[in-house]
Amino acid sequence: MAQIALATGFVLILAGIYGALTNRDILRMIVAFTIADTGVNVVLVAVGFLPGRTAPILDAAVPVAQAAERIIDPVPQALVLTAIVIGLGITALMLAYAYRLFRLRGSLDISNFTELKW
Amino acid sequence: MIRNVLIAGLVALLGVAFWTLAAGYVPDAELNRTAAYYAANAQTDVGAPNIVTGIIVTWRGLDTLGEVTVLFLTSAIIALVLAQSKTPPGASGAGFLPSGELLTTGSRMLLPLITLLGAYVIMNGHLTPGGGFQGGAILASGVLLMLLADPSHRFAHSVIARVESISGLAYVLVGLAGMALAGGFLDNGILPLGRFGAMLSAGAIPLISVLIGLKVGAEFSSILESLEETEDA
Amino acid sequence: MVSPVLILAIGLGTAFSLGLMKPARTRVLFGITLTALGVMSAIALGWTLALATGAAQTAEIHTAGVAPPFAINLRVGLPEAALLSLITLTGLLAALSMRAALLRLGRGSQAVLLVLVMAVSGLVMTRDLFNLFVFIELIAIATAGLVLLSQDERAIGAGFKYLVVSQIISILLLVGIIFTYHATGSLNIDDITVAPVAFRGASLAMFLLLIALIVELKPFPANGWALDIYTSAHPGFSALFSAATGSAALFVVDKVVAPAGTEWLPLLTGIGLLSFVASNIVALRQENDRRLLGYSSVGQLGLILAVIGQRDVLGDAYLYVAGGLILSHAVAKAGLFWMSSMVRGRKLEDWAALRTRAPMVLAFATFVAMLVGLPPFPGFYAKWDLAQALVAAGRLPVLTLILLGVLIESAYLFRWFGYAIKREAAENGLASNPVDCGITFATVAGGWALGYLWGNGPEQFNLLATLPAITAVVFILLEPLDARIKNGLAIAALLGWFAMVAGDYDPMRLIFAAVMIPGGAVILLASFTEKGRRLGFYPSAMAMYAGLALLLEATTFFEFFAAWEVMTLGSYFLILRGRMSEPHALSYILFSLGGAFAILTGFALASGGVQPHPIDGLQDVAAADLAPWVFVLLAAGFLTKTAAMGLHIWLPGAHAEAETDVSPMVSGILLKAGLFGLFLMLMQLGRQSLYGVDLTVVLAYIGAISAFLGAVLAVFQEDAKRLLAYSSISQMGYALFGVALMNHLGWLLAMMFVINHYVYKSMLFLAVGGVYKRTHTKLMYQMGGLITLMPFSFVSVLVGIIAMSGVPPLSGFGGRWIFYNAIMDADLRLPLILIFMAGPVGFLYLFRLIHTIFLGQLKDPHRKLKEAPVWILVPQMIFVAFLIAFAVLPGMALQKVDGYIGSIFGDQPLVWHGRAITSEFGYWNPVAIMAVIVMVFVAVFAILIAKNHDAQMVKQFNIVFSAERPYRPETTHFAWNFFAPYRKAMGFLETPVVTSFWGGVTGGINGAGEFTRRFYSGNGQTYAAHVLLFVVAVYLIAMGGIA
Amino acid sequence: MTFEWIQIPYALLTLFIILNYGLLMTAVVRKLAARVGGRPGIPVYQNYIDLVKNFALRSKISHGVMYYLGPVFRLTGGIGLILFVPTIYGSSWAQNFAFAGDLVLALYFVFFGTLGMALGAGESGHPHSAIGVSRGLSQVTMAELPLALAVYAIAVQYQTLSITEIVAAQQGGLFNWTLFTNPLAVVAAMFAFVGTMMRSPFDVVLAPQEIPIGPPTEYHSAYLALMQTNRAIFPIAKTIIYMNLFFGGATSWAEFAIKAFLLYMIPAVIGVVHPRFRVEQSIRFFLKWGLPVGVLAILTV
Amino acid sequence: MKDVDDKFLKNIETEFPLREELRPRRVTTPDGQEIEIEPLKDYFCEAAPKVHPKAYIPIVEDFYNWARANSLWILGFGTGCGAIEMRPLMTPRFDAYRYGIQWRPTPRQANLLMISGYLSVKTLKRAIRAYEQMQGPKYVVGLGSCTINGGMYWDSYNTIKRLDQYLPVDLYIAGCMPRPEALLAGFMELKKLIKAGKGEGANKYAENFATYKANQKSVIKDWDMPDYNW
Repeated sequence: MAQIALATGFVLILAGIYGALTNRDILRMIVAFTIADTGVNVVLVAVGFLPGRTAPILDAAVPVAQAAERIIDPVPQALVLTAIVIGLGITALMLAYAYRLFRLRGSLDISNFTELKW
Repeated sequence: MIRNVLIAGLVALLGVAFWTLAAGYVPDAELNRTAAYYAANAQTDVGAPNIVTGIIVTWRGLDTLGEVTVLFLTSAIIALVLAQSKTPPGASGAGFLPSGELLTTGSRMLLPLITLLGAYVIMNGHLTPGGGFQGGAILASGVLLMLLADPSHRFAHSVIARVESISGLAYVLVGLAGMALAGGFLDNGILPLGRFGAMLSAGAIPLISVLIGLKVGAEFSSILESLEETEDA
Repeated sequence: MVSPVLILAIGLGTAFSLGLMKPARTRVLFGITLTALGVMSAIALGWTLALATGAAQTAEIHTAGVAPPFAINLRVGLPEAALLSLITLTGLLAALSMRAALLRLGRGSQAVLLVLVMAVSGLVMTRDLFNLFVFIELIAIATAGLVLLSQDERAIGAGFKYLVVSQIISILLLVGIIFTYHATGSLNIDDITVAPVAFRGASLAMFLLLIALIVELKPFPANGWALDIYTSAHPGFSALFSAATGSAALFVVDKVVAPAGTEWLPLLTGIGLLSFVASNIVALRQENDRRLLGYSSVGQLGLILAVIGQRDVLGDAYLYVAGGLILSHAVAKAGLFWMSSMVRGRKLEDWAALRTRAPMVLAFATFVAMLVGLPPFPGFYAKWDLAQALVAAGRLPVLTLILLGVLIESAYLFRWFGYAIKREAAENGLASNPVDCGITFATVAGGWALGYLWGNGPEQFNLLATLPAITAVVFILLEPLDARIKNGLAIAALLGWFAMVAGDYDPMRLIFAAVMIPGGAVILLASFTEKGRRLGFYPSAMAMYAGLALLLEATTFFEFFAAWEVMTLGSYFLILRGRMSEPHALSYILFSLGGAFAILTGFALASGGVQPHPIDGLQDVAAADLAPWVFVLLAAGFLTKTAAMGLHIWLPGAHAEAETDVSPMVSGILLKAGLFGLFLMLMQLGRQSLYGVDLTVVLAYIGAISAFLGAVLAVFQEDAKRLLAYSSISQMGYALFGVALMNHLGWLLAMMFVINHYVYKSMLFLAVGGVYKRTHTKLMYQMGGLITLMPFSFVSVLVGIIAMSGVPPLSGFGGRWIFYNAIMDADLRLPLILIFMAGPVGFLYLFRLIHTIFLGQLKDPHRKLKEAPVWILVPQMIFVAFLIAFAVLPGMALQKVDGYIGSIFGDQPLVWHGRAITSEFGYWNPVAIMAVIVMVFVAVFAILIAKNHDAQMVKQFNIVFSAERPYRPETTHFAWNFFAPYRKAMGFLETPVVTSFWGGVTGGINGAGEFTRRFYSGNGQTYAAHVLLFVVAVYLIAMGGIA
Repeated sequence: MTFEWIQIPYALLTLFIILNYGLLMTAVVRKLAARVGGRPGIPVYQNYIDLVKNFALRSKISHGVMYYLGPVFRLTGGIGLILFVPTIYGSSWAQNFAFAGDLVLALYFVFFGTLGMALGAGESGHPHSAIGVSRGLSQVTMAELPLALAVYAIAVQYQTLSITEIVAAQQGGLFNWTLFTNPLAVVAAMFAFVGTMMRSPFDVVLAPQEIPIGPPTEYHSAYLALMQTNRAIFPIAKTIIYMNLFFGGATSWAEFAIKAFLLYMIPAVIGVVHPRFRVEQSIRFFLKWGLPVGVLAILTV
Repeated sequence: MKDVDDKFLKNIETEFPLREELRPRRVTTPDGQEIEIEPLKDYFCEAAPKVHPKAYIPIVEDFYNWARANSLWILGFGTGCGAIEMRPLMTPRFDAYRYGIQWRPTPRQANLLMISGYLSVKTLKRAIRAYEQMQGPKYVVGLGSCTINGGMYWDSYNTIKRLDQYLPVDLYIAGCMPRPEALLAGFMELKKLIKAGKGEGANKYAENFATYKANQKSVIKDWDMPDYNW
């Protein structure tokens, strides 16, 4: 189960990276990166998974005393939230950049923005 | 094409690394010591049934403050990025097709519900799945709906900015208060932990959740708005 | 003491609260921002001070009221506090530097800046892996935002490229973090260190973590994105990006590598070295100033990464070394970026505009010296300790690569400095204003303060606390005074120092001291000619003299090396002052640094890491296996200074193009430093052989070849000062040969050369310089017939060449006499041939010098020339008097030295009775020689006067010209290519083998740079692919090594 | 050896003898050459007449101080060389001022006159002088090299730099001469001897028609007279050195006269049968032949 | 036949302007100042020749004259066909060396100027310069008829007829051309003159310098040198 989730996550990451590196369109690159981000998030969550356990919320189903035996690892869950938000922030930022770049050159092809080199 | 093949090769090599990771992965049978500590001390330390929220808001509160800052930064920077392209107020939106009746009416109906849901998610973050981020995002989706429904509508920038600033500042102050009154920066113990599982419990978590929610909502709104206000959006 | 977490809180709180202000009140907003940064700096500085003085203990800050590893915790120890100070101060100054852009873009940009500073500070303090990630992302986003402050539209593209790469980094980082967490069950760095590794993917997780952090450090070649940012971003921000972010990222790597374990260190070393060397090579071909700084930045980060890779051997010195390098880099780089905001043009040549403001040149020089790691800056001390540790640990290849990188770096930095000093300064090329100047000088002051602090380190020799160095610094402050006043002070300072120390020296040291210190004062007399303020001359000259003074005072390896570097640096600035000296000064400093690095390595080898190591301790290694290698390295260094053939190509240009009073200093005095070093070395190490070859024999051969080829090359020069410069090579060859003979008389010969060469070469350079002052040319064939117009100069050249060619009765003959006696003992036969050849060849060029300048036909434009300025003549006449006195009474200087050398070799081949000297083989009575020659001369002269007293004085054109009339002086003066037949017969010796060799080396390196920089195609996607390639490549290498 | 006042008249006497010997001998050599050519040749006293005539010239010019001093340097160089070298071995009075310095002094003092002459010639402003100097200096650098090597070789051989001691070591029979004890060194030295005697094939320095006698082309009257005096003295002085170093020295004036004459005849004989080398040719010649012999000499000592 | 063509004398200044390189000019010094250069004044000595008295004691002068007579150093000036007759003097058959006669390559060291053959106007200038550059006492011997009266070139527009109008000739050796024997006889004659103290041509030249110069300049139109060539 965890392996499958992990594998899925990794495949998403790889696919995202491949997409980001082969698509010259900036918007496509951004989309590819969101895919990769998603993959990362999947990996994060998958690592926190313990077989046969439940969400880390101490309610009626999970009494405090048995919490340690009943819940999955809450830390990756917390981390993934942060990761998602950060990914979101960066994606938004990239989009804004993409917009500015488009305004600048009338193009979204990343190979058109190579004035700075060597 | 060659380039793509090369990159595919690189990605494949990276995949090998990942494969090593995945293949060697054995799920833990037991909670590791950190998680175990959280599970054991959620009630006594933070008083929040939702351990994840407890981690987010308290134990790893600094991360969360950082997250909020990420959004703050993003919104500020997007405003900066798009600043030069911004059209004068009032002139924008002229080029849009008017949004449909369905959308206008639907948004009018949904908006209060969305707001309510957002508020709920925020307030119950320490009890049930949810929290400031989730709620804030929901609130912002309401704003998005409004923007979609009426592209030429202008929000009061200063209001959003104030909410953004005040909630952020308040968050920092709460953190500092933790240093002054309790165990350290961002300690939620500045307020009484209250009864475990109650609405107003878990110390400052609900307060921080609210601040986060407001902050996140405001930031998202601000981002959306900035994006929307570009001249040909 | 307030909690350091307030730095974060203030930064963040202020950033948030800026939104509450009215956006229109820009100045108030900016004021608030500055205040916040100021308070943050104050807190950081307060902690640094408290921790450094021991008033406070390392602060462990727990958040959420829970002890780690369960909640995020922060730590502020001395390194953290120092970095925090660096970061916040850089932030403050950067804010000032970017004030225009920040005011224009309003509160949002200021908030971003605050957040950036806050995040970088947080990165330094936090001990939590995931928190690291958060701060890194904050930095990434804030960076992407601040890049926009630039007016340069290309910055947007650069920002996007940066974001793309950040995405990849964050992916790797997150995967790494989560698996590390999985493996260790903790996110706390300190906790991970103690926890066992749980499964076999853990090292891979650690790899991903580390590699992501390393990519943050912009390693070569995965750094195109960073370079684009450096090129296009606002320089104020670039400073922050390089100094603060870069340093913090390094610190993070350092933090993380502790739990990762020492097996990762070689990887860091490798990446760091590759990055350092390659970036510097690429930078060689760079013409945009900011991009150059960018390459330099990534190079420096690589260097420090490599140093982090050495933490296992550095031990206690680790912080001192890494800190010294980081701070040097940060301060200098930030300063340079801030200066670049004042320079209008973006070409390196445009920095010539700095020249219009002298303090700016000082700033530039300070920063360049800091970057290269020259004294008195922290990088210098760090480099020394690093070398010691590396050699002690047997990591010579690492040291070699580091030094190679530094050398290449200094190549482009000093080339750039040369541009600034020598190139055409554009009209209005400098947008200087009080604020930017203030920022720059605050940075400069910081640099010097750090230099002092580092010098004050434990068991350290503080260069800035020595009297000579202080004097040199004082002369910087005296710059506004008139040159004549400064000159008087300088002479007084030199003489005063000599009076202070002379009593403590043994005779040999005393001779060197006399040549270097009062000798320098005599040459300085010539400087009274210069009017105005002569900016830059006195600090440079006094730095050189300070170096020389300290060299003589040095008792430990480090003191010696420090003095050596100070001397080199001072003389470089001096040489650079010459009119056409830019390329020559560059090759001078490069060769000197190369030589200095050889010395550094040699010392490190000899000391085996024990510090401080007395110079006398060198003899303890004389019997060790590594002694020959120490010998080779030290000799290489010293030979570079004496410009032995092969390492000489810097000398002719440097000496020839220097100013009139500088040439004698660098030729007459500075070259002796190399001899001094050789003496010290041979005294301690004695004969050494490597693979069965006696190294002193090799030295003797080098000396002989230098003596001969130097002379031959001098014969073919048309430029008078170049001729003298080649002659110096030849003369130093003689001295080297003498030293290498390793017998009493050989050394005495060398000492004789020390004195003689100083006197006659200084005299000749001054004379030629005086002529140059009047004729404005150094090309001999353009002069001629100046004898009647410049009789005093002529006399000094005449006496100089008689002395130099060894013709009795002047003092050069003494040298030859000792030489013959010395070689009688030696087994070296073959190199003698070259030495024998060199003598008459020397006569050739000397005659040419005097003939083509002073004799022959006077040229029209020179008909009304005046004698050289009197202050140039005064030292010459002193030298003439000395030469004659020394010729008659050589014992006054040599007898004591002879005794002293005798005490070293345990023999006494010379017997001094009365005025005569007797050796085992021959005898020499200088007084008698002088008397006989003078008597005969006077008698013959009397006869001639009796007969020819009524000779008709005729003009230069009254010559027999095959019954024709000479046409014009130019065509009647046989001067150009004077020794044409000699060239026909021996011209093959002139083939520039050495020059082509070094030309090939530099050409090769430059070509590599040109080729390599094509990697940086400018395409963000390619850059991302580079990152991926880098990661995969390192992965393959590392997994091979670690798994 | 120390100085006593009596040495001054002794030295002057030696000088006088050598001067006359030189003047006569050069004339005799010229006369011999003329006789070989079937001419009566100059009178043997012709050199004296020329000397007197040149001293007796009424008008003279001067190009400047160095021009004026050039011949003084030149003659001082010649006389000094005589005075620094012991002439007759074992003689109580023909030792001159040899106590002032040893072989090294003699070797380097040779350049004194050369330098002065070159400077004087230089100031005459005549390009031919400069060309002559250029040629002369170029040639002498290589010509002197075998001598330097040979001198080193015999100094090592005899373990002394004192000329007197070197001569002493050669006493007691023909086969004690360096010529036989160290023939390589002598051959090398003779290259230098021939090369520096300003005779064909090494006289392109003077080249009377091309660059009218080279360096001294502007000299006349008493200047020339001084230089003529030197030309009488200097070759003898040089011959004395060679004689002392390689050919057993002279124990009496007669031996001196014979040996000096024979030595002097060597370049003269070589000169009459050889055409002139160009400078670069003679440099190559010495490199090719003189230098290897010299190297062999110092390697085999 | 007059050597001087009056027509030419009139416009010497315009017809034969001073050579470019001898004209006064302004030169910039290295310091940037302009200075005036007058080549004739700056390059050459302007002094006139002096009359040198004989030695104070007559017997010394006689001794000197004897030495001078027995040490005749020739500057051969091969201006015409007569020069060919000089060569045999070096051969075994005639061998002038035995009389103390030598050839010197430079006027500075010679004291006997042999004008061997006719002089054209152009060579006269060189002959004058060579003569003036010799140091006194110095002697001039005219060789062959051409130097006496122009000989076979008596009516040439371009040949000097009487050498002693331009230089103080001590002795003419007549003949066209004179044989080497005649030359030797001439030398013997010259020796006698010198020994008798009559070889004072240099002083004569100095005393009558103005006359000689006027004569010389009247035929040599392009006088591009100082009046006396030291």
